[in-house]
Amino acid sequence: MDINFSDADNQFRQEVKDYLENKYPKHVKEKQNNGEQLTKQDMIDYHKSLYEQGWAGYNWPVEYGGTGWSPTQIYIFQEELGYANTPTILPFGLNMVGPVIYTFGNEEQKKKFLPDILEFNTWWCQGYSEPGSGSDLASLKTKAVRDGDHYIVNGSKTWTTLAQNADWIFCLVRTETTQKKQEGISFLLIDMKTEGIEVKPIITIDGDHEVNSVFFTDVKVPAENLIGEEGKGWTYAKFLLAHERFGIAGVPNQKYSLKLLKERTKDFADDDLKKKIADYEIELLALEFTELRTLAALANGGHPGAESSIIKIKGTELQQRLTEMYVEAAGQYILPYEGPEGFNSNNTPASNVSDFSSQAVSRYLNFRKTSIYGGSNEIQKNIIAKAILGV
Amino acid sequence: MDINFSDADNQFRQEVKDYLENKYPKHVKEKQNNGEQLTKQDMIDYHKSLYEQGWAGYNWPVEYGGTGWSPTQIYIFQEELGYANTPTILPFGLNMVGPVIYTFGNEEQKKKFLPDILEFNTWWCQGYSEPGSGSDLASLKTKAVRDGDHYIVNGSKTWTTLAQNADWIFCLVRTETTQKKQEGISFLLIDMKTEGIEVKPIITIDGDHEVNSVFFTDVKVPAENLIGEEGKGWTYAKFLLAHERFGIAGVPNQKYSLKLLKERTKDFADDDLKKKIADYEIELLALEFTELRTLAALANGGHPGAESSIIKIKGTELQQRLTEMYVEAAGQYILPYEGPEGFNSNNTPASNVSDFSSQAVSRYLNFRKTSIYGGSNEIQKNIIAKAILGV
Amino acid sequence: MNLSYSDEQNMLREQVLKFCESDYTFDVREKIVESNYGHNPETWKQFADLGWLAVPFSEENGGFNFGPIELAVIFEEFGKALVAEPYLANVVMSGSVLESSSNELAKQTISKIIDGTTQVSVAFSEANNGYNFHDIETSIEDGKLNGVKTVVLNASFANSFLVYARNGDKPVIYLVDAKEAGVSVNSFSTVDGQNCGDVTFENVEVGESSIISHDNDASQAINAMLDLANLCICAEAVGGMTASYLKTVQYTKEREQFGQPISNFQVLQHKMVDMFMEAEVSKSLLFKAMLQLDGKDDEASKTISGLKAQIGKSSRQVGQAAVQLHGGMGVSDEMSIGHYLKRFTVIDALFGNRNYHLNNFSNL
Amino acid sequence: MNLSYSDEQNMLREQVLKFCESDYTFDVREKIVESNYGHNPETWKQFADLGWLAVPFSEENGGFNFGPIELAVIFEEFGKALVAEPYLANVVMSGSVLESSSNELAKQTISKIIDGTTQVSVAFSEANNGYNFHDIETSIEDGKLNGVKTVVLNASFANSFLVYARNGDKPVIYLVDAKEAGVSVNSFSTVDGQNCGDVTFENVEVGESSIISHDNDASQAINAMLDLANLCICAEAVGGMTASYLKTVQYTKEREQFGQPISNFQVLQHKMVDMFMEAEVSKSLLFKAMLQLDGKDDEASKTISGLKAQIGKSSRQVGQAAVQLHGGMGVSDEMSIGHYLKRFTVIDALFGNRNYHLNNFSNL
Repeated sequence: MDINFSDADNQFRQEVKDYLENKYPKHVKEKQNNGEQLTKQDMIDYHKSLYEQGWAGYNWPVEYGGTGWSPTQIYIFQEELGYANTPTILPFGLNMVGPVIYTFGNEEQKKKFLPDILEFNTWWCQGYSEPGSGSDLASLKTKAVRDGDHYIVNGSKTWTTLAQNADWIFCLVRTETTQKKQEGISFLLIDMKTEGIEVKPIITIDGDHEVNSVFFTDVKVPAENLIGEEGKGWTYAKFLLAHERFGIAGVPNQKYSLKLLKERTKDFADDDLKKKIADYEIELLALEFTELRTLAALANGGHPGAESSIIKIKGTELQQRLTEMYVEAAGQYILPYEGPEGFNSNNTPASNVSDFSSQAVSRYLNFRKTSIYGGSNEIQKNIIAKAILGV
Repeated sequence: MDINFSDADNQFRQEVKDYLENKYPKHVKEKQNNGEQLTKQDMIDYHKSLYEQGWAGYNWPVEYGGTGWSPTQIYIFQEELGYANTPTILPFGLNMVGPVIYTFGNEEQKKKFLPDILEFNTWWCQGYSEPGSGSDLASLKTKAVRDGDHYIVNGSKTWTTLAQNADWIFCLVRTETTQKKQEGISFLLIDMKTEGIEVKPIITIDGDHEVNSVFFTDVKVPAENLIGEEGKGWTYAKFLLAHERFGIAGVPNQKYSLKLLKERTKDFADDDLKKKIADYEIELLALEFTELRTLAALANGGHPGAESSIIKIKGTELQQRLTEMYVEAAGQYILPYEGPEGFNSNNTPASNVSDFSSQAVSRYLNFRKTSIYGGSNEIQKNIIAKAILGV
Repeated sequence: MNLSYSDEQNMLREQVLKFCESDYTFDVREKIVESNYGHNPETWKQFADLGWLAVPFSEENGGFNFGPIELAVIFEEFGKALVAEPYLANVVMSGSVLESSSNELAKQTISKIIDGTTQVSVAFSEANNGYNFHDIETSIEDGKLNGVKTVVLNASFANSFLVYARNGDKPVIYLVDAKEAGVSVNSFSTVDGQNCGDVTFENVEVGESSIISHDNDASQAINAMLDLANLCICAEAVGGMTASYLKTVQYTKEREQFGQPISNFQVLQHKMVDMFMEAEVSKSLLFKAMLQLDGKDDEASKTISGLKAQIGKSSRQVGQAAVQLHGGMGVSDEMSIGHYLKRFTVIDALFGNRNYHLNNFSNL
Repeated sequence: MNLSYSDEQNMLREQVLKFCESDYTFDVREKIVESNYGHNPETWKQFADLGWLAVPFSEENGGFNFGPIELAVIFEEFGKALVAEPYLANVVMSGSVLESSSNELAKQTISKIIDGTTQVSVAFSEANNGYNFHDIETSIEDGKLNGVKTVVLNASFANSFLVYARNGDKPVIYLVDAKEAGVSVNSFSTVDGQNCGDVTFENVEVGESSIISHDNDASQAINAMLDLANLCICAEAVGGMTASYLKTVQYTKEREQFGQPISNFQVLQHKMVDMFMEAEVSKSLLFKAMLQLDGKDDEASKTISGLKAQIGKSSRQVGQAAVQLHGGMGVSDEMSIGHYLKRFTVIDALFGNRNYHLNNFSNL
């Protein structure tokens, strides 16, 4: 047992730093560091730069075009990216549908979808939640009826993140009405350009448009887009959820935000916020090592299971605490607010903390979602209670 | 609406102060102020001094020998006693069985028991909990079988506070096995000197002997000691529990302890504990006004119901927080510990905070019980959820 | 000691409640917020007609001579309905400063506030003083006022400003017309749908006649205004917390998951009990504070700091729990529930946040 | 980076676990605690025979040259079984100070600790220095030692003391025999069933030959001892938290109320999940701290402060919840569950409490 990095690890870290110095798109870097919102093209440019580096599949096996990195390498990669304040790598293709396809998909599907996911030629979104089924995901009602070599899909999905940008959506659909609601669910890939799909924005309390409702009316989906067996979708969904929860904590990004917060508050006269920050930082270190312990167990042949629920709960709680501390640091300067995109340059408040403050409250409000989505934290606790404590 | 005391109120306050100055037993006062444990006789002396003052029934109606005071007077009375660090008035007779007897008992019972309760000629204890029935009080199993003009009682009670001092115990007993467990429960008064009763001490984690197990083997109880109707005991029990919860917060005692803590910590360099104290004090003021609001509602003809659950929960949480702050203030000097009675004068630690520290940890451990007894705080929340929120 | 509302106070509450239910539904409110920074001239006219703009002013000044208790009653109901109108800025804050003055200009201004023909904001905060509102740089020299005031509430609609400034090292409050040469207003929507602004004074000519208050009276007026304003927004938060837990209870009874209303789940029940308790104990402390302020108790300021600190904690907990229990709907802009959380966040940030007032309470 | 225990470390854990399960049940433990301040000479002999008293010492000194990882393994198991033997005072604390010295007296003392024939306590704390352990008044003048040390762990059984003192303004550590003229020990049982004492030195004659460490080395030795001791008691707390949540889960499965095991109640389930999570994240931080200390990382001290602060919070929460979920049984002395809470409380109070280490972490 030791905590030291090998020479090879250190060399690898240098490679990541080189990428960040030379290949990470300059325009993305600039916007990120100014706290500006990125466009769709910015996100594509960033992901493609990772692909060109050969790192898009940083947590994929080599045989599907992944890096095959060790947990230590993944840790270093994520840490350096976090310190450099890069955008979050979009999970929908790389961490969600990708692993499902290479684990449960057939050869044609692997060939058809995986390369485009890695190269970021396709932007994916997730069709899980429905208006009537939030935490009780398995109660979903969107129907797919087999009709020759197609499925006809009717229903709606909600809270679909960035559906407005997406080329494809992976959906849980009901192909059969069964006694047990978890049966009769199938996992379907749907081209967003198909006729009958409508995307409507949902504005969140921070004023942002990130999530959407997606409506399906007689949408014709080729049967070849069914993943695995019909009626086994719940198995794949659970596999995916465990993977999704795993990356959700965003420790490296939190470290970066923490650094900014410390700089902002270092001259504050009152010790109270400093103590809160220390308390938060300690918990963040604990979370980081919880992730590392889980990664180590994975490398020894384990699978991300209920343990990832801890990371989801603690990770989102810490993210939310961080945003609260930002709001506290901003004080009354959270009031002037022109929306999540911030102020335009012709009209900024006199207070020199305005950008910080406006973004602080925007993130605070936006991050309330983190304890709700991906299976609410209450649901995660139910999972731990059942799977680990056996009660 | 106003917060001011009338001239009559102020005069009343002066009367209470006079009692505390002149009639409150000196030996009790001295021990209290030195943090020494009181003997049984000390407690009797104290209660009798209140009786002699005419104040034993401070919250009883005049017709049963009570004072008939207004909520404001009760508030002033309790406040002054708290500031003077008097012992807690034992609730078992005055706040528990007394109100049950004068509300549900017959004339003979009122005549037989009430005067001795007021005069503190009888020390009462409470026979509610059983080894198998804690939060689920109605599942109690202690049986009382009618045999002519007697009941024969068999079973056991537990967590019986100060049973070792008690002359009488009021018990919930099962007189019938019914479909609905709340039915078939009766409320019985039992003389502790009756043959077949055995009291065994339970030592708590602070090393103290305050609670007991009480065993009943063929205990013969005159049927005239049944309160109200056979099988209606649950109604009386609920009435009593609401009354019990009401006095449980101990705001005036907490104010006194707070004052001591502030004195102890006033030279502490670190602000952290001071902030914790401020936060606690604010909550205590809020609790005090919650009690006052409830008292005002009572005075307008209401009954202590689910609202008293708030006071129980918040009151015990605050008591526990207070003991935690004492422990924090004591630092490593909580270690030397000779038990709840403290150090004997020949053998005290060199640290000048030893008495404070030893009592701090003793109270911290002892007060863990407050969120458990009288219906655990989880049960209180169930009550509020059902009775007030209607879920 | 008497903890019951008077008949008059109960009637006032009924009146505000009825208005909010009939004329200020959430839909109406959203339109006002989206189109006009939270202010609707017609609504304001209704306020004037109902006499609400006269509430805290002395009879001598044409008011009803109501005190902190009546204001708390109004704000509690406003909090339930998320009322965004600039009542705090005009009637409470400017009102408090003007009422403390005996000069004629103050009296004239009050009468125009009462009839709804003018709006006035107190410009006291500055960019670099944190919550130390007496530490100001705006100053008068040779009859010219210079300085920048920040987070001036309702700056978009204010016809004039009560400007807290220094004359040498002595505090003074001027009434300055928004159209005066040298006054410029840069206003923003606020995160909770109202408006505030930076107000810059550049060589603005002010005379003796525009002095509302000076020396010790001026700083006392600011302190008294802060106490009253804090009390009012705390009452508003209490109303918002009450609405939040009631709406959440209602929602969980209707929302089904796993084949039953989610209100059946014990964890959610206990969370709602916590919300209820936080609302109740906050309300208790509000009672204490408003009664002390009403009775001019020496400890009133301390209690208000305690109340503000408590509200900062309780309302955050209640607001966050309400959003959480509403699930995705909780973060959706079209539901009212998330707007309570936003308002709670602003309330904590205004006039000293929880940490500031915890310190205050500890040191007073 | 490698986060797996070695085979040797796993074997050590197995050995300690097996001993605790067979020879150190809660009943046995309670007898030792009640009769002899937590120390049983026979148990101590077993420790010696098992080689545990040699664990952290260098091979040169007859030890196994094990580091923080192995000590953490031992203490985690000790924590589960509530082991009260003075292993911390003798092997870890005195061991750490003695091992840092190259002098002959230190080496001789180590060999007697290893074979179990002597017990040594570090006497460093004083009544008025809070947790500022370097702020000491005990001093040497003209070859005579004077001062009072407080909360000296295992003072009842210590045959000698490592006394942290000042020589002028220079720190020095002496080894002083408990029987030396002028040494008096006033010992007490501790709240968690062990013992500690005040040790008074009154004109105790000490020579150059009894110096274990001096100047910078002495203060460094105290710091290193505190880091290691804090790590060990944190590992102990992690073991105690693990035992607490496991026992609580077990108890709630067996305890029936309202016609079902109370483990069915969602609120209790979530509370147990919280306990589990606190134990797990604490364990994660323990990993980081022990690996950094093992690797002599510059940040090790900071991480240990972070760990101690985290443990102070987590173990209190876990200990209190365990008692609460056990109901009345939780506060009963005859059940083990309340004893974990007591030990957690002592662990937080030792060598700097949560607040102290939170400050430390913030400032390091």
